Amino acid sequence: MITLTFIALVTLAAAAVAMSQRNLIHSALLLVASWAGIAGFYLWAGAEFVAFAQILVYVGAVSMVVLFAVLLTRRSHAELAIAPASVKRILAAIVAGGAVLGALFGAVLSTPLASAAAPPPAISVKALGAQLLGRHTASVLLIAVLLTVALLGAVVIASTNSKEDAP
Amino acid sequence: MLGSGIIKGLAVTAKNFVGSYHDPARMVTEQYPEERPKLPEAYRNFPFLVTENATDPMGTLRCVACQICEKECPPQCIYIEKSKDKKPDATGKPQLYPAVFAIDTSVCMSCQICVEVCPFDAIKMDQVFEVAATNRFTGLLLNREQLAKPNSYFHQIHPTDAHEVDTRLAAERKAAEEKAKAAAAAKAAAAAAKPATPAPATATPAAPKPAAQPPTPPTA
Amino acid sequence: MSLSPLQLCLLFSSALFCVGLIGALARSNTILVLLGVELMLNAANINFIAFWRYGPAPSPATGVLFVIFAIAVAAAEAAVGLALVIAVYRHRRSIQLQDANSLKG
Amino acid sequence: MSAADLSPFNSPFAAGTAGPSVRAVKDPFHGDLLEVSMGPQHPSTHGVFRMVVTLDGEIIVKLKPVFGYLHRNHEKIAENTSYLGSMPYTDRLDYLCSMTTNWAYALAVEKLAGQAVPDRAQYLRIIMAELTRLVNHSCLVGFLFNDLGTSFTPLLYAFREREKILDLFESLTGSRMMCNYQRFGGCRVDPTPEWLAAASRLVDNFPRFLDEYETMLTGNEIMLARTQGVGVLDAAKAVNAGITGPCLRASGYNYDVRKVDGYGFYPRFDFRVPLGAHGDTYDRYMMRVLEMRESVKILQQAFRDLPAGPIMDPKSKLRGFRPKAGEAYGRTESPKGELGFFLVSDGSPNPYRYRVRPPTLINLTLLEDMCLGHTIADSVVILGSIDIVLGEVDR
Amino acid sequence: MNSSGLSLLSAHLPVAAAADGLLERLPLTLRDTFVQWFPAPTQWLLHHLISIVGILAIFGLFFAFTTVAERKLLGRLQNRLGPNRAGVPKFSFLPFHLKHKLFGLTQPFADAVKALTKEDIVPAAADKLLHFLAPVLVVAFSLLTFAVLPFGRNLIPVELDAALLYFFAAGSATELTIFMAGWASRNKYSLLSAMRALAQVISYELPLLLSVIPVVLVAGTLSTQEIVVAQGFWTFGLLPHWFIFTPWGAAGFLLFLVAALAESNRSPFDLPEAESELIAGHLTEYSGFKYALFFMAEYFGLTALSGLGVTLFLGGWQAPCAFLQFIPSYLWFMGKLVGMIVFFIWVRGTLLRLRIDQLTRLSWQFLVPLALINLGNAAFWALTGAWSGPLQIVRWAVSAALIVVPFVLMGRSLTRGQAPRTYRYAT
Repeated sequence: MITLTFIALVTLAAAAVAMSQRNLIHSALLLVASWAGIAGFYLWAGAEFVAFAQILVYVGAVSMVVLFAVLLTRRSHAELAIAPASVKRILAAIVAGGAVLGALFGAVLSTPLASAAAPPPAISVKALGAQLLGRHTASVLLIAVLLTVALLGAVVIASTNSKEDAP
Repeated sequence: MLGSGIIKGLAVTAKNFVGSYHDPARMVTEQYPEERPKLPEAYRNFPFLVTENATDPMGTLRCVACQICEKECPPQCIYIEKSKDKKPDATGKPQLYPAVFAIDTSVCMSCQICVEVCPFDAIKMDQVFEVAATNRFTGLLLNREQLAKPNSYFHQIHPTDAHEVDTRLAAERKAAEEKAKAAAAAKAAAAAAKPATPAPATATPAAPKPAAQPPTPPTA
Repeated sequence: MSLSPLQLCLLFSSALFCVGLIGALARSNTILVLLGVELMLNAANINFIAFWRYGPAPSPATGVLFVIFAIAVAAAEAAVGLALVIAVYRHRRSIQLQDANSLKG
Repeated sequence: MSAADLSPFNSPFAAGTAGPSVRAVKDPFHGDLLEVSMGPQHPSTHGVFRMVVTLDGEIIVKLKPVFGYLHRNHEKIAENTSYLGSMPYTDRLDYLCSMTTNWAYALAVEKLAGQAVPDRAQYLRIIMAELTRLVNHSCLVGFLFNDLGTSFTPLLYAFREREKILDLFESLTGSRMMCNYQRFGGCRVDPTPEWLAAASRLVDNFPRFLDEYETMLTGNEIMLARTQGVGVLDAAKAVNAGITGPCLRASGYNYDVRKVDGYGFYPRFDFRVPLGAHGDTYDRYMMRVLEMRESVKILQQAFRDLPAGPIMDPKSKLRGFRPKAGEAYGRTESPKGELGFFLVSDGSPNPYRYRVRPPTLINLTLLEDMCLGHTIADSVVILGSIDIVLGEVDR
Repeated sequence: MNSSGLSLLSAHLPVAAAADGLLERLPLTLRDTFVQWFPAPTQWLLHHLISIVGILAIFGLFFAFTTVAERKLLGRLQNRLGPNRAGVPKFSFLPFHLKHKLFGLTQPFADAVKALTKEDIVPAAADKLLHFLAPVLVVAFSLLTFAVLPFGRNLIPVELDAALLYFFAAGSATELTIFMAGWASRNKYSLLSAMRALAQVISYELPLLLSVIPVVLVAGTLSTQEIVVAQGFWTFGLLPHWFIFTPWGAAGFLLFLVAALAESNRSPFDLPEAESELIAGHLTEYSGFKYALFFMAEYFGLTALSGLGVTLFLGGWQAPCAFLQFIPSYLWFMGKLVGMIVFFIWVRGTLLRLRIDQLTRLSWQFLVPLALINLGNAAFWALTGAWSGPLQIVRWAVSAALIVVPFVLMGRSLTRGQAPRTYRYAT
């Protein structure tokens, strides 16, 4: 319980600071910390495989892509510190977010959610693999297609068209 | 096939790795402070002044302060002041000597031109290369006391060259003595026979030093 | 008031969701908006794991499998989203959301 | 002509850019260019040389060579020094090949003073010049691979062989690099038979080193990928810019002062001039390797035919050297290109005008043309393949 | 909560098999006797602390001597002597005379003292926090990977079900720190290096993973210890059944080597710190101990990847012949590890650096397709496990052809238009 609270607080703090940072690189790196915190949560919950997958995908890959995007879309160091959005917008966002937060907290706290205090469901990687390629083969194939399409799409979208781009 | 060039390269480095343990043609490193490099005779570093006598270095400098080296030195690192008096040189002729002779070795570029232009074989190239000093101005500015080194040292570092120089100087000295003797004899003869023809130039003049040629080719 | 671990997990996930939401709404930088959306997705994943861990599980692997698929989709989303950001930047020389206001290239 | 036409560079990077061209750094549309000042303190600029490189990603869109950091006023000093006094200064122009620089200067002065050079001295000069070519080219191929990113291995192999030649120079002239060997009308010292035997042995063994070196690197796939098609220089451009030496011959233009002028006794020797076809970095590298092999041939002939006799013109003198008024241009094929000395004499002990035509400075002028459209990593390699020595560029 | 949170750490404490020899069990026996002295509730913690201290001590020293070995080996490859001066200082008060130069083996300690006493310079414009965090994190992340390497039959710090996934997850973070270092330095060279590091890791994470998957496929597990156990057979007691001695394994090992070189930023893929182009890349603005930390992390990463290569393809701690099993398994592991490191040094002493576009092209156009083909090859191998007799020869031939033919064809297309040339001469 204490571990969970600690992980939750670190993750939330990292995410909140990341969202309020003016420096994009700092935001991205703090989000990496936050993702790592979520991985810590998975580890705490006993979902080893998911935790490592989370680190591998988010810390190893998504963060790289984000940083790449940040570096590719900046013009100078000065521009990394982006202009703050309008106060009105921020206030509106906070009101909306607060409302959602309140609703969710109310819902969670008012529902009697008795947790089954059983030990975490034991699931070996082998069993997971068997499930993935047994019951969920179709989903795996779909995900594979999705990833391939996403990869190709990303390449096509981001690649420069030299005719259009010519000054 | 892709990779064959890389494998060949790896083989060559492996060969060199093995060769470095047994092949002196591959492992050429000298462990400097312990193993002293064997300097070739021709090796030159900074100039020094030759003295005839080790016990009286300042009295027997070959240099006659003619200032040719000072004039010819490309970076102009030599500074000479002539003496007021004269001292007999090796051949016994009274000559000027350098009251001040200084070489700024921080400027000197070891080109050996001073040695080549010196008509008196008075300046030669040294082989001491460990000349670090803690003061860049005074530490590297050598005066005549520091520059003077005996002829025996010259023999030690450039034996062929020194031998040649000594032979030539001995010949000059002998010629000068003979000339003096002949002159004395002529004087005596002249005194004996008053109406006499002028003494013929019997003594051969000192062999002109081939200016463009260095004293000797050093042996490898 | 005593909270069960499951409730705590859910509170954590809803808080994270709201942080992501506020970020996505408040910031005008496209990359940050995308990152906010990523955070919201992650918050959802936390719920899956929380229910897998503490809920009555019909199959011991369901929650984990959900998260694995979600992570895969999120990775694809991030890649395409950031590619779009770069493409927009190429045209508009800006990554502010307000600047990308027309559908024409 | 854009660099894209020149290069068969098929990288996705190059394909992505809209054809390399010089762009302003503050271009409002292409605002995200990065200007990097490479040098004067940089491990790969071969001295105090500076390249102001403008990068689009890693692609060079603009390159400005900046030199002069090593300017020592050589020409003006020479005009205030006696003819002989400039000789040791010429050692320090191209400090890797003092023998050929000496020779070029001696050639100009001999032309000015109308001095003849004895046969033996002519042969010795050729021996020294070709040994210097071996020194310089082995140095170059070593440094080129360092620029290509090896961990010093080829460089140290090359230095190992170079050191053997420098030992020979030291035992003959007293100094490894600042030889100060040539004199007007001959050479300074006569090598002993032992020296000649040692040199001949070294030269006979040199092709073994070259073979090993080529086995190690010439077929290396990474080396081929890094150098072929990189930094292409076409012959017309090279001729127009006055490029000489191996850089020009790599572009396929047959111009070698040893053949064209036939100075010294070069016409008596049987050697060939290798010619490239593509003008890229690989060709420039191979020109050096092949020239080393030809140099070995020249040296073997020279050791075989070396005549006995004096090494100095007896009429020449060291002190009080005053050539009659006039002007002369002496040029040699230095390992880096055509090295010329132009002298004007007014009959005084100092030259009235003294001018050096440094090959590397002129070869450097086309650096930007060669580098445009390539990556920053290539610029270093292209610079390395031009073979510059800053002592000569900046004088 | 504690027990469940640490379950994955404490659940799989390796237990020494009784059949092992004394030497084999020695490290564990030592640890257990030491732990016995402490009260029972703290024992699990001590267990792990000892593992951690052991890894830090052994691989710290290993790193130190790898640096000096690298310099000496490179020296010999280059016909030099390498560092041979640093020795023991001569203390006059000692009754005996220590030999002065221990072949330069104390060089790393001299280097450490130098690094510690050097001034720590932080550029004025730098992002101070990230500039400081980068070297710290890079060492931390590179050390994490050691947790799942099976160093011996009973020596594995943490036995995880998804050990391989953990290894790559922990390893993938190091490039992030290189980016942090490069970006925080506010130096253009560092920034270029950071971009290169990102491009490199994005390109090479994939072939590295793909080259490992065939092993997982054939061994049927993600656990490193089980993969090693799967290789523990010998034909006639002489020929080990390591995965490298199968066609797909050999190909996978080669792919792994290339990708590992790229992942650990070693020559010929040392682009982020390309000395001749980017001064020192992301390290340009680092000095003193921070620089040493990067250096350390680079070698830790190299060692960990070598260890993984040994584990996956070279039989881990298994002896090469059955009768050599009396030698403790951890010595075999260390021996193979040293062999891998020496190979990496040899490669560094020979090869030159790729360009960034060639680097990515090599990965996407060559390594990734080959690794995919090799995955199919491994699948074929796994499916035909029952073949015997003459079919066994067919199996080998098909498997070899499956990988050699694409290698040759794709290699040819990769190097198209690039070949040594012949030249004409003018006389």
